[in-house]
Amino acid sequence: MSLIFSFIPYIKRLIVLILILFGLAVGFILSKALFDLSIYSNAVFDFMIDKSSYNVAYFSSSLIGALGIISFIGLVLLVGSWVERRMIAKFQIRVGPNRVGIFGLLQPIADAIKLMQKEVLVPAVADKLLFFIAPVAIFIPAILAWAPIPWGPNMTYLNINIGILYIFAVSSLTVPIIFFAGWSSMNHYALLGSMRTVAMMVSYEIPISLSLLSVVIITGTLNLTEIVLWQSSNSIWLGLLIPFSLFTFFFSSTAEINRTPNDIAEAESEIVAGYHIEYSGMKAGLFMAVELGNAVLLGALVTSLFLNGWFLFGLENYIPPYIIFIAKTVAIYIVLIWLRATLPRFRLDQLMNFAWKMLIPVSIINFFMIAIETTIITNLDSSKYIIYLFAIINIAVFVGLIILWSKIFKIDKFSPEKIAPIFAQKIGGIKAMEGTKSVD
Amino acid sequence: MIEFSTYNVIFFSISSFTLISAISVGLVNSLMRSLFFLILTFIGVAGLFILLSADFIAIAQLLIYAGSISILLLFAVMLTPESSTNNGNSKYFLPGILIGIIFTYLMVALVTIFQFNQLSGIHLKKLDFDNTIASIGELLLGKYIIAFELASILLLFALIGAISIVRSNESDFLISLNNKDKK
Amino acid sequence: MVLTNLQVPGKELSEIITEFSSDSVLDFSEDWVQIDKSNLLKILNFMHTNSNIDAAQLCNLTAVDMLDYFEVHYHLQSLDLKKLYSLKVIIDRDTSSLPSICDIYLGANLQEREIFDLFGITFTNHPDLRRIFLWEGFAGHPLRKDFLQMENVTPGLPSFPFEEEGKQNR
Amino acid sequence: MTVQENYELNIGPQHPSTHGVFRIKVSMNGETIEDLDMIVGYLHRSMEKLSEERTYTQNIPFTDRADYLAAMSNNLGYCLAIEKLANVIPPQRATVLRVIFAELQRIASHAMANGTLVSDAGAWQTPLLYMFREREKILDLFEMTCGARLTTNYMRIGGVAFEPPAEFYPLLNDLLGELPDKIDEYMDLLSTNEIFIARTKNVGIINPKDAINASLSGPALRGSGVPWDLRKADPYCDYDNYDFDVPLGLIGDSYDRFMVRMFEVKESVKIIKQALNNLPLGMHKTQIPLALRPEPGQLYFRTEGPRGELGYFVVSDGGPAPYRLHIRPPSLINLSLLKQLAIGSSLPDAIVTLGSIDIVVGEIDR
Repeated sequence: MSLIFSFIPYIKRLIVLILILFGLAVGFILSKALFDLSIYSNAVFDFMIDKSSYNVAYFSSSLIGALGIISFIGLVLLVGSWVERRMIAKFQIRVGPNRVGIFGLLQPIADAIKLMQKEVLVPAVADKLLFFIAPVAIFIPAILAWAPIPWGPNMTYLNINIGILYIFAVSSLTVPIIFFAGWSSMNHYALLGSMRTVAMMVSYEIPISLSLLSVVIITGTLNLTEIVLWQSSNSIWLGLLIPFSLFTFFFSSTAEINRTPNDIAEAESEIVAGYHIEYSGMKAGLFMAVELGNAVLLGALVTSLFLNGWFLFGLENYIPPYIIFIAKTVAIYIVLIWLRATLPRFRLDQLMNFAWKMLIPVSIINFFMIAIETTIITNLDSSKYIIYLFAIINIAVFVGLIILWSKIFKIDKFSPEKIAPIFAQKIGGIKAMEGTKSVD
Repeated sequence: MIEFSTYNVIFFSISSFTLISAISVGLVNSLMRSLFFLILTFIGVAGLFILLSADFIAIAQLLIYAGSISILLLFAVMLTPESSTNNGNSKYFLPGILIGIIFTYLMVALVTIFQFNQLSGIHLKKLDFDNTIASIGELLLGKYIIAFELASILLLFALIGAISIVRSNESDFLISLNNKDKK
Repeated sequence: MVLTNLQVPGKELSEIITEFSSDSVLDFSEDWVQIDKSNLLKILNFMHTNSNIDAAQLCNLTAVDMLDYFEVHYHLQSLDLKKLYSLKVIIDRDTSSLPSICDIYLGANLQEREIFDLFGITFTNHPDLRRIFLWEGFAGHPLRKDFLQMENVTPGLPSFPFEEEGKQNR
Repeated sequence: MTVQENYELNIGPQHPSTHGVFRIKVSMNGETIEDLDMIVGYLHRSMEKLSEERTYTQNIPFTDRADYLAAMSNNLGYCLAIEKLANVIPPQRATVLRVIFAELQRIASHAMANGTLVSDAGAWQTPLLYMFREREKILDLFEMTCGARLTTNYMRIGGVAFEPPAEFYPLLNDLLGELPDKIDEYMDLLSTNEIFIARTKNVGIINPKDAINASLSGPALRGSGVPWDLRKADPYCDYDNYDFDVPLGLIGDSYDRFMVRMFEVKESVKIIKQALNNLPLGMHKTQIPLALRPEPGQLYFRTEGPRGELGYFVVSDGGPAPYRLHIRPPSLINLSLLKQLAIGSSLPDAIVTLGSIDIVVGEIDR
């Protein structure tokens, strides 16, 4: 009898195991049927074009794709905050949300219901129109930017030739919206937060565009699908070929989407919440949701630009490619959570210095190197091994440039012995200090 | 008579959106709000470009005007004293109206003089650029290379000029500081 | 009668001070020295600068209401010599003003503000003499012994501080 | 013509980084602080006035509530002051127990201080919760001994209130065994973290002369490199019998104050180990008269609290209640230099400086 009771703590884990096995089995059965989701949209299109005009068919089939993407974003917003809170709880030696539903999975829904029930306070001096519009409008670029993401071989919703430019243009619309959110609150904290956001976003768009330029020049296209296909045809991940671009893009994007260590726009210990300090209830919830959605969007972008999209060493032939894509995206998201749980925050001037004095010049050098390499690659017939060589060269140059820059700006690593406290030999004031002082 | 097609519905909704926001730019009292409507106008214009199958220009419009120029204007407004107060009683009201009338006249004249049939979206679509951005790139770095290079040199000079203006002020400032220290 | 380890006996300290300024020590006991109010700044400056006394730090500054008069206690310490000096100044209840020692000891700033707030002793030449714990306009000074017997004053908050009449809703 | 206007920002009374109801009104030019005004008193309970109406023993709970993060140290300082005034000599066992609890409280308080400092620097609560892991164990020990975690009310005039239970000692030994490793873990996480160093190094530098002149004490003074610790300079509770070192900062910046606290925790562990080895048998409390009436007189008695010189100025008129009881609040007096430090620095730096000084609002306002 006691044997049975001793198993009780493990029942939860057993359930998880069973669920995972069950999911795998169902996934295996469904993977054939759900291998390529685009066929369903095409089927709708074929069905509708018989019944009605081209426009109606086009509209209804594209609606299905859009609904698919929006429902994925909705799922991300529901599960993402749970994942983040549970993960951070694990980092912080606590349990995390575990009361609502099994493993607290329903916690985001409970949060949303609580936020919706809360009274939405509007400051008396606020600019009511802009204050109302900002949290709604900030959702638009966050959702629009998902359109050209390539989920699988035929699963790009908006397969346009200017995919990167499109994402870049749409996401740049966030800046004025955040500014309006901060300005219309008529709160000094909010204004400070929005000014910080604008200053940082304006600065960090340059390294982002330089790093994306390296990607574009080496692949010769702005189309995200073709970038993914270029990586698989040359059998290298761009993240390995141009590591500095990956680093620049990732780091700068954390600044753009206000994630630690660059979350100075809403630094809770300094300016409390930054631009959305005056928002309450679901309006604040919308800002938080967009922040979370942007983090996952960053994961998707890094995946398709640098991590070879839906390809994973031939595994994409056996399991649905979009599953691989989502897995990679979630991996990047988890890296973001890891950073958030670990690192303190930079100061504004440190971040600005880093962008202008380190990232931009090094990105330009990196860009020129990649331009030279691209000309060599395009003029050679068998470019496969030369690309591997370039990957090694690029990594070496990446490390070398960082060392060079730290020498130029005299950033020497603080050695722990040099900054550890000393111990007093004698107790007293200034006179006793002279006895113990052994540094500088 | 305008035919009722999907294209026209979309065109008229986007253009009315653009027009309404453009008119609101002048009508609202708060400078910030007019800036907000200006951004909406930029976005509407980008939509019109998309209808003209000019996707690159549409994106450039979004990127440069809605994304960047608007930030520049935001800073300009932030540096303007009393930016949030009533701007309806501006002394530039009459000149503004006059200039507006002149521009309206010019626009109407342009529209009536030119034959826009060949330049509308459907006709452009028939030309069928398979890859706009590639064609634009080839044109810029082929046929119009001199214009492109001249533009880039102009921008470079503008950049250097801006930096040098700032630097010269700063050096004056530093010199005055040094003199102060010497005294 | 009660001396802590480091405390300099009052007699010794009074001799040192008398040597510097003959008529400023008014009284002394085993553990404190009462000095003249008018010579306070001079004596503290001397104690601060003199290397044999080396009163580098002001530990504690507080006041006591003795019903007829106020006592203000200065506890100075020397870190190098490991000594604690206890000085005392007696001031009138009515005029109740003292020169501020902020120029000599930076740390006196907040403590003098506290005494001003809770006892109503004004410190002349203090850079920023305002109430610190209680709001401007609080009636009376709570650490005075007669605080609760004040006329026309009921302890407690009549209304929220800074709240103006009829301006509750902006 | 350019018009330059500073704008005002109210940091607090409700702000994550003021560690309580404490308000700083800053006048800012962009991100730079041009002027600063501290506004305290939101938590003012006038303990000093209240204590004049209560007997000496009844005043002990007030001291818990002054510095609610270091209740044991406050109890100890008050009880020692009254014992000195009333000539009560506590038994030897009580003295050693007091040392153990005061040092445990110092560890808990420093853990809280450093954790919140790192939170102020922007780490999303992870270091804070790591620090809390050890603090929780210490508070459990407190709870086991005296039933309360924060407001312990453990020390008595003439000893301590309760004998620790039997299961206290093995748990304490476990804690002492693992604490140095845990501190090394924090050091790995933080003291060599580039971002943390960038945020705290050279921020809020207090030079030693200013520190002494502005009456700073505790880790804020030692962070500036001034070797001053009342446990060594003016030993109470037989601290001169224990072997421990006084860590000193190098240049007096926020990082030094952080590191001084870290190393002080290690020293406290050493002290507790020695105290446990020398814990004598006997009574934990002497009998004192119910209505303690010390002879008329006055006394300024200070101990080294976690935040600095915790002094009690007691005036007795021979009655059962103190005629005047003044608590010297190290938190308040350590703030003397905040204005000079903050003006000219940026807002994040000022926040880190404030965090490194480590204030407790309950003690500031009393």
